[in-house]
Amino acid sequence: MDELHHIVNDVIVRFAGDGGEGVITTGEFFGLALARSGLDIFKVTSLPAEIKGGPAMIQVRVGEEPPKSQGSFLDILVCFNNEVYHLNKADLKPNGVLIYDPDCEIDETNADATKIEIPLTEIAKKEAGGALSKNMVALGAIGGLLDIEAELFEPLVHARWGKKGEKVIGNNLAALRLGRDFAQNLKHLVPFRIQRHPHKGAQVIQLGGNDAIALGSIASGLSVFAGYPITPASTILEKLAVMLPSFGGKVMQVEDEIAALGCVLGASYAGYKAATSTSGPGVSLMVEEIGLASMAEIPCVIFDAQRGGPSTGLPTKEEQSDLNLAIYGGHGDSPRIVLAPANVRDCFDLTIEAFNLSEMCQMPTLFLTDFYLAQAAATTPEPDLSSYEIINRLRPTAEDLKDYKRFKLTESGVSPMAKPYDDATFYIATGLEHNEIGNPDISPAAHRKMSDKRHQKLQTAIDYAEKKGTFARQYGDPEADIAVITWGSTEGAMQEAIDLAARQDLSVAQLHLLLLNPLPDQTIFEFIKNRKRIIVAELNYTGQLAQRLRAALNIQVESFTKCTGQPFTPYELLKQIMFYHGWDTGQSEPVLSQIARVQKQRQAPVPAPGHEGQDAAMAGAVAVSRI
Amino acid sequence: MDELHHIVNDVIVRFAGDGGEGVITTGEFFGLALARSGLDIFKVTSLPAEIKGGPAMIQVRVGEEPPKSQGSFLDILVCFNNEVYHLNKADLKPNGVLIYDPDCEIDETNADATKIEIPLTEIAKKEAGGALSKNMVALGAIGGLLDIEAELFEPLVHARWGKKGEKVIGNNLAALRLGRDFAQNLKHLVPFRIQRHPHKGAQVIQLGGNDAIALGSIASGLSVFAGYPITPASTILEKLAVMLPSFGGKVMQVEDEIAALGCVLGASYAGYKAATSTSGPGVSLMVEEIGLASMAEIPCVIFDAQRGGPSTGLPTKEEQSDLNLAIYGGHGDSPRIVLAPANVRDCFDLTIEAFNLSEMCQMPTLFLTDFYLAQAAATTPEPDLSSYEIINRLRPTAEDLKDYKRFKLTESGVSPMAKPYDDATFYIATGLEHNEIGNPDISPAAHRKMSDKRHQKLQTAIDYAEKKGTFARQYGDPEADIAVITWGSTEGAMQEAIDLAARQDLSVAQLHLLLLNPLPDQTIFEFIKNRKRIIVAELNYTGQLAQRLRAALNIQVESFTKCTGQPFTPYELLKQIMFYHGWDTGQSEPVLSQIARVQKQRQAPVPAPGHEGQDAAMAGAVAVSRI
Amino acid sequence: MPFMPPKEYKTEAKPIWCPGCGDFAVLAALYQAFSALDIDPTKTVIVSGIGCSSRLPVFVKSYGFHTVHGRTLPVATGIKLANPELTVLAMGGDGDAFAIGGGHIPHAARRNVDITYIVMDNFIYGLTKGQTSPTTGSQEGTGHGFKLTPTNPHGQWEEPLNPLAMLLTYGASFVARGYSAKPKPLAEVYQAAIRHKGFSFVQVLSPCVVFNKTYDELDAAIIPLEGKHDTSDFRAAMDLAWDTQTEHLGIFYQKERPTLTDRMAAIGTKSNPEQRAGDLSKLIAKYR
Amino acid sequence: MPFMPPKEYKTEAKPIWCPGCGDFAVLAALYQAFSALDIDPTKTVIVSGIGCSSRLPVFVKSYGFHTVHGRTLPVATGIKLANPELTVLAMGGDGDAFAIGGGHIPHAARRNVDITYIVMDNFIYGLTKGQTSPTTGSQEGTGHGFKLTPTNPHGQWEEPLNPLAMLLTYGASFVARGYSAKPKPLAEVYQAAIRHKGFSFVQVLSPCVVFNKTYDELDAAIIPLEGKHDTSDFRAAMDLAWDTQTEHLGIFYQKERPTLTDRMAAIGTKSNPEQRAGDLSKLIAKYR
Ligand SMILES: Cc1ncc(C[n+]2csc(CCOP(=O)(O)OP(=O)(O)O)c2C)c(N)n1
Ligand SMILES: Cc1ncc(C[n+]2csc(CCOP(=O)(O)OP(=O)(O)O)c2C)c(N)n1
Ligand code: SF4
Ligand code: SF4
Ligand SMILES: [Mg+2]
Ligand SMILES: [Mg+2]
Repeated sequence: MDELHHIVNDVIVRFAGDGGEGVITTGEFFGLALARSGLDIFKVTSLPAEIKGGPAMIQVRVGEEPPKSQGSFLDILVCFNNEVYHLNKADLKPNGVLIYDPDCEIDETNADATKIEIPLTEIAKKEAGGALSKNMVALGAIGGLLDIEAELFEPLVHARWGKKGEKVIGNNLAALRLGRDFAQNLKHLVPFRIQRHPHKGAQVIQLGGNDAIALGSIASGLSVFAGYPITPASTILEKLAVMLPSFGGKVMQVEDEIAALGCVLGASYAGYKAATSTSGPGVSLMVEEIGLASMAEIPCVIFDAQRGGPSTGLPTKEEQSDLNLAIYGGHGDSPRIVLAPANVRDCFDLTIEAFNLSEMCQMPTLFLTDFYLAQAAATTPEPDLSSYEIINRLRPTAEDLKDYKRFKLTESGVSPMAKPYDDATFYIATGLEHNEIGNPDISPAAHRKMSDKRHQKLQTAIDYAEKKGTFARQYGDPEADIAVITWGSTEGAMQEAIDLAARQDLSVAQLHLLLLNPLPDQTIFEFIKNRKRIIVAELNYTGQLAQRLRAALNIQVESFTKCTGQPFTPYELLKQIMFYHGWDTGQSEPVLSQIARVQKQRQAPVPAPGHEGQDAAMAGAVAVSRI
Repeated sequence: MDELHHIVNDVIVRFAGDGGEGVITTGEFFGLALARSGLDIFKVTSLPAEIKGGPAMIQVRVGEEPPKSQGSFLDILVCFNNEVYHLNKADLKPNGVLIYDPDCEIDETNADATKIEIPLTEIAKKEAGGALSKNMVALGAIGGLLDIEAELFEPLVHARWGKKGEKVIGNNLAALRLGRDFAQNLKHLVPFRIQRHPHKGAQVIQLGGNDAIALGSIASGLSVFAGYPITPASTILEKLAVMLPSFGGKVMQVEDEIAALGCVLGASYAGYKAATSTSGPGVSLMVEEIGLASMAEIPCVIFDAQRGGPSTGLPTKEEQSDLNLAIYGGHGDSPRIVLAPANVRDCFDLTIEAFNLSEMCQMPTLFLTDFYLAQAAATTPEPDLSSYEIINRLRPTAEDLKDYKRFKLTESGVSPMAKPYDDATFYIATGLEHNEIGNPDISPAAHRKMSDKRHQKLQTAIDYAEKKGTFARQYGDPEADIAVITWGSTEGAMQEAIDLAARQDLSVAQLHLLLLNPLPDQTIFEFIKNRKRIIVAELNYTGQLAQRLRAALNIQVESFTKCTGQPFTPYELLKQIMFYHGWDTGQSEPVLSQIARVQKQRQAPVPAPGHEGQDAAMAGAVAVSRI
Repeated sequence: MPFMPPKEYKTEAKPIWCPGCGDFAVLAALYQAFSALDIDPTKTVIVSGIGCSSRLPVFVKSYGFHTVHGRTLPVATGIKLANPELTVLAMGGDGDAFAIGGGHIPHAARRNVDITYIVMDNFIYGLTKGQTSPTTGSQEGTGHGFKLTPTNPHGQWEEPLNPLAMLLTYGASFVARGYSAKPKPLAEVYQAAIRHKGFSFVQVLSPCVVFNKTYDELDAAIIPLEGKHDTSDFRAAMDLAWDTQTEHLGIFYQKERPTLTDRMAAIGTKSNPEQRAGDLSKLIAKYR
Repeated sequence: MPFMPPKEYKTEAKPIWCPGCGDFAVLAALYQAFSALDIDPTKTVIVSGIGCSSRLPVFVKSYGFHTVHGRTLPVATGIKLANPELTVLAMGGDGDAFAIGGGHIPHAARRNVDITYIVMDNFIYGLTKGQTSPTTGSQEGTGHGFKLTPTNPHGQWEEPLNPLAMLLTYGASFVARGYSAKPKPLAEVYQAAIRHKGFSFVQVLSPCVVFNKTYDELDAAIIPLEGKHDTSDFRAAMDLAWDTQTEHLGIFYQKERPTLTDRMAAIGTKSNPEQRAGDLSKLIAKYR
């Protein structure tokens, strides 16, 4: 490694090109190579509107510690063509490194950047079998520029194109080499190298959020999965369709989301763990059956990969705006569990808890992942499967079966659930109010007692969560006057913002909630004690978690939201923290809609292009419309 | 009129019998006769589970002033058979009047009551053409006992059975007369007579809640109504099916609730006022399309006749538990208007406002009526149709059409909506995020600006409501330390409770909200200023309005709920008021579910049979299951 | 379980149906069929939607799931998918089936999921008090029991659907019709339907005596198929279904083809052998 | 509006479809038909659901409503109900129509609501990237473009539906098929469909070149009906629909019968004459 360069530990690289140019593969290989060499990576991608072609990008953040988010600005931007250059140029740090095909007309946005021109297309066409190899030329070049061993990339080519024959492999290997060769003479221009070190102790894997959910479901003992395709949830269904059958499970694409949850409820009634995946529009359609599950006390897990709403909304954009629907979606009072993962690892671990809580409380569980997590991938230690507790529903004992009461009133609210075929009894499950046997009973006493029973199970869930201690996480300065509460994939960006703020001696405490209904109230009351300001930061318009905290806990909190289809960047959260500490950060006046005003809600301004405007530019790059 | 008797001004009479015994007709005629004689009445009915037979009851409250609710205990109970006697006996005042067929085995529950035995069946069978006339014998008898003129009843017989021929009329008239004759000798036993006075100035009509909604819709200019049957909403659809065609409107029963709202959105897109009616399960199914209406800015009115939930729940029981669904039902942030009538008159007046707000704000409006209102009927002054303001949606001007932008950004958030065929332009409505033209646009700026636009319209609604001043009503002592907030059909019972409390010098202020989303925040802030306690009383388990007030306004309020499928009685609300004033009313410990505990919520105990237990007994009488 | 005579399948719950309702006979015939087939209540599930007819599972000794309006088939499919050993029946009314639930039928049929779907067709909505159903007769005389209903007080504007023709078109592998007034053949049709491997559909004409009394009309229209018809002849079955003047009773069509269970079982062999062991650790290791 | 040549019906919005997608031809043929019929964009509404195909209204000068997945027909019905003067088209993909939207089709057809429903059938879910649709071919060889999809990676277990047989069974009064590779006859079928008074259904074979490229297969299977077939013969139309080896192109069936609009108009005369005046005060006075 070249001793003349800074060694850095946190690098953000974005590859931008057309869908047809194979740019995603470049980024995937780049990430995979560095991950296998022992670094942690965090990867986000953005696909175009068009099925073929159209601007796409992949961004890889690399570090010795697992990156907490996608970051704010780019250290390196690699542009395959002029169109994507203009869509992405504003996101590069002023003194960042810009690598580009001569097609790009570089302008003064990047006046202070290190500019490295590499004839990607020309090299590919002339010497590597055609333009298709352009992406490997770029990969070779960046490898050369950063002194990353060629041996890390070559096996990836063999693995990917092994079945396509010698010629394809040859072309791609040639492209890799030629890119590298070309870059050799320019590598002195790049002022840093990535910190590298031998492999960590634990075996590391690289997972996408939806992979993690699929694997976590299998680990939980999932038996039946029924679903209907929808962006960004489809790959959960698709991965399980490939994998689950070999574990004895069944996966079926059905005619719509109503049928999907119907199948799931049937399978669960039959005594088998069952789940479905969808996005907001699908959850909206499932609302009646969620109420049935709540009333008839049938466990089930619904994975909701949230996207921008309302309605068809922004199918390929980030938003955390299905919380209201998850908690309140249903006529009548129909209790359910709501969980939200913050990162790819949670997508595995918390999926197991989703099944646990659902089985334990015999209640529907909604699992709110989101577009960001669905398309992100990250390194994480290989899970030790023996370390997970797997909870199964309560079944009747021989004693219970003597005078079996499916809906027996108990202290925890949970009663034994018989399994058809295996348990030699029978009972009726119904969406009507019922007595302990299960027969319809709409008397005042029955309704009151059964309502109590159903809601009592929420306390059972809280007890479990508080005991386990893994359903809320704290960060930052525990003594800080200013406290923020987050949920979902916002956690990491906020943690980074807190770290950045700490460097300026601005202290903030963070409480991150993974269990959103019922709320772990003791933890929250403990956390908010003696704070001067409590702010809930989230990605939706009306401040849904802020509202929920007020509603359920009768407490007062402030709301800070962003609703542009983009995730928070650490940088904009830092600005907000500075603002709370009394700094003038030039924040534009928040738009005051009625609800916003009443809530004293603060909204992140629409980002303007420029160096603070990563979002605007990403938006360009990711103006896609898969729905 | 007999001078030996007290003249009373507020009498509650219940007729209990089997569905097949025509008991409902007895009550209807009784109410109608007194209404036509110039009194105000309030009527509730309860039908049996079985289509034929099974215990039914009708309760008529009569007074010089419009009764505010069904009341707490009965002054007179008329029992047609032994089964219904036992179901209803506990609701009679200790010193009330019990009128019964000899079939009834009267027990000591009614030891202190005035007991009047009348051989209803025998008279009918022997002298009035058969048992079918029993109900008219009862009517004649009560007329005789209370000195109500026979001439008030006879026209009703002619009107009802006029087409059935002489014989039927003859039998029924005979039954009326025979009942009256039999009662003549016993009338001294009834210690009171009903205050009677000449007809009031304004013409009075007697309306059911669902009639009023149907008529209000016609008054609003409804053009297309599509629905799917469901208790207790079906009669809205059915009444409109009869009436609307003659006003040039179209009514269609469609294949399900999703199709119903789909049709409504289509009709409204086409430029015509459109609405649907359903109950909780139907609203649950409509959630996705409600989001579409919110996103594509399409006016529509959804009447939700709430019933006990969750799921199929308690189809023939009272509950106010669809508020969460109405406000929050939908993925993403999808603003909508939510209104709730308190009484039959509101069902007319507020229906007009439902259309007004929906058209004005180009937004879906949910109108939360309930089982209680759906089956209740009451007298009300005939509405002066010319006094209502009817608002139609904003249409593009010739100027607008030159460069037509369907979703033009404006200060109020409202933009002109073109009408196909009539407006010589075209545009696309879509559930995708869009630009001002309507074309799909999922850029950050578009999403932010359009979200602002959609939410800004809520402020427009608030401005209208605050200006009009009819969307919230106050009652009781404006200076009271203790304040209650109510919604829906709970208003009247609370007003009565406040009047009762005032007699004991216990003062309470009441704010009743008709507009539940957006909240008329200034009115609420003004009302809660300087109170010691603010309690939200409502008929659901989790305190949905209490939660909403906290959530949206960042204020702290207490919650008092009842969730037994029964309405509040003035008496139990009085007890609660006494409790708030520090009296020990022997309230049983409220059950503390997690949510209840965290909310410091107080629940009305399950009523026990006995004189405080009107509900338990009514429950018996009304254990029905139409779904 | 020891052999149970028909009446032992009765539960304590008393049917809420009106005296004379066709559904009583539908239920009695089911007890008969269950007894004849020696159905084990602990290994059987009856799924229903919402309606007078959908109350049926409450009155039968067996596992039961009284779901929500129109979702009978998805739930029944999920049960069979989870445990193919279970005997699964789905039951409901004409509204539950062909109005709100109509979107699920084609898919249950083409999947050939091995359940028995019994639709109690009374050409009306009973439970909600007499509104129009998708099989209510039309003014033009198609279907049964034309009447002005509370939701069509001035006239009907829809042609009734033809359930049997629909089910045949969707690919149902067993299609039959019964009549509540003929309980013996009805019980026999049930037996054949439950025995059939694959999706079996039985339309039972089961009059609502309160809102659409069609006994006379039906009595005049029925003709039992008995032996006269080749149940493997799809085209002939279609012709019988389109003979809307006559209500043919019996099995219209029956054909064995792979069921959903069969096909799902078959794919086990197609999955990646190294995954077949079901070793999750190995699968996870692929993500290294 | 003055006469508009086909290309004037084009909007500025550029189709997001992949090069070669069948939907381009479907769109072009629609421009042709609109022009030929002198369609007035200000008096026409195109309703669609969600899918690649459902983006179509964005590209046509006319009123348009891009609704949610599967709700095309209810919305289109509502529009026609509200204003029978409007020309109403409904369009969508095979998933939008026969999966999530399948429950609405029987009712639109039996109601004979006067709209034109065009389903762009590519035997796959395009927009969500290649999952199985209700018309995806089966292993056994029924239907077109059998393939292992992302959601059926090990095998298909459902027989594809037969859209034309279904629509005929439901009582659609106009049933036809077109093919995107034959744009001229397609435009003619459109014209006939739009002109038809009543519910007209057109299945357009419109291949997805990315996820289910079926051009070759279809080219080999098509036979135009041209003149050889009596479109008033229901049974013959059924037989053609059941000939699953061949993709007959053209009008299968056409029959005039009262439309929803006709029947609704007729009841005006049946309502109570004293109400007919539409005098609300009089109506309210009845509640005295
Ligand atoms: C989502 C929903 N919509 C409507 C209803 C009201 N509802 C209950 S049963 C029923 C129809 C009953 O007709 P059918 O299925 O033919 O059964 P029947 O009573 O005639 O046996 C309706 C509309 C409901 N329970 N849920
Ligand atoms: C309620 C709902 N479920 C799922 C989706 C996702 N989705 C969008 S289009 C589509 C299917 C597209 O297939 P098709 O209708 O055949 O149209 P094509 O793209 O093939 O033209 C699906 C499942 C959605 N938008 N809404
Ligand atoms: S209403 Fe009709 S279908 Fe329902 S129980 Fe009575 S007779 Fe049977
Ligand atoms: S994915 Fe298929 S259906 Fe969609 S635009 Fe591309 S070719 Fe057409
Ligand atoms: Mg029926
Ligand atoms: Mg398709």
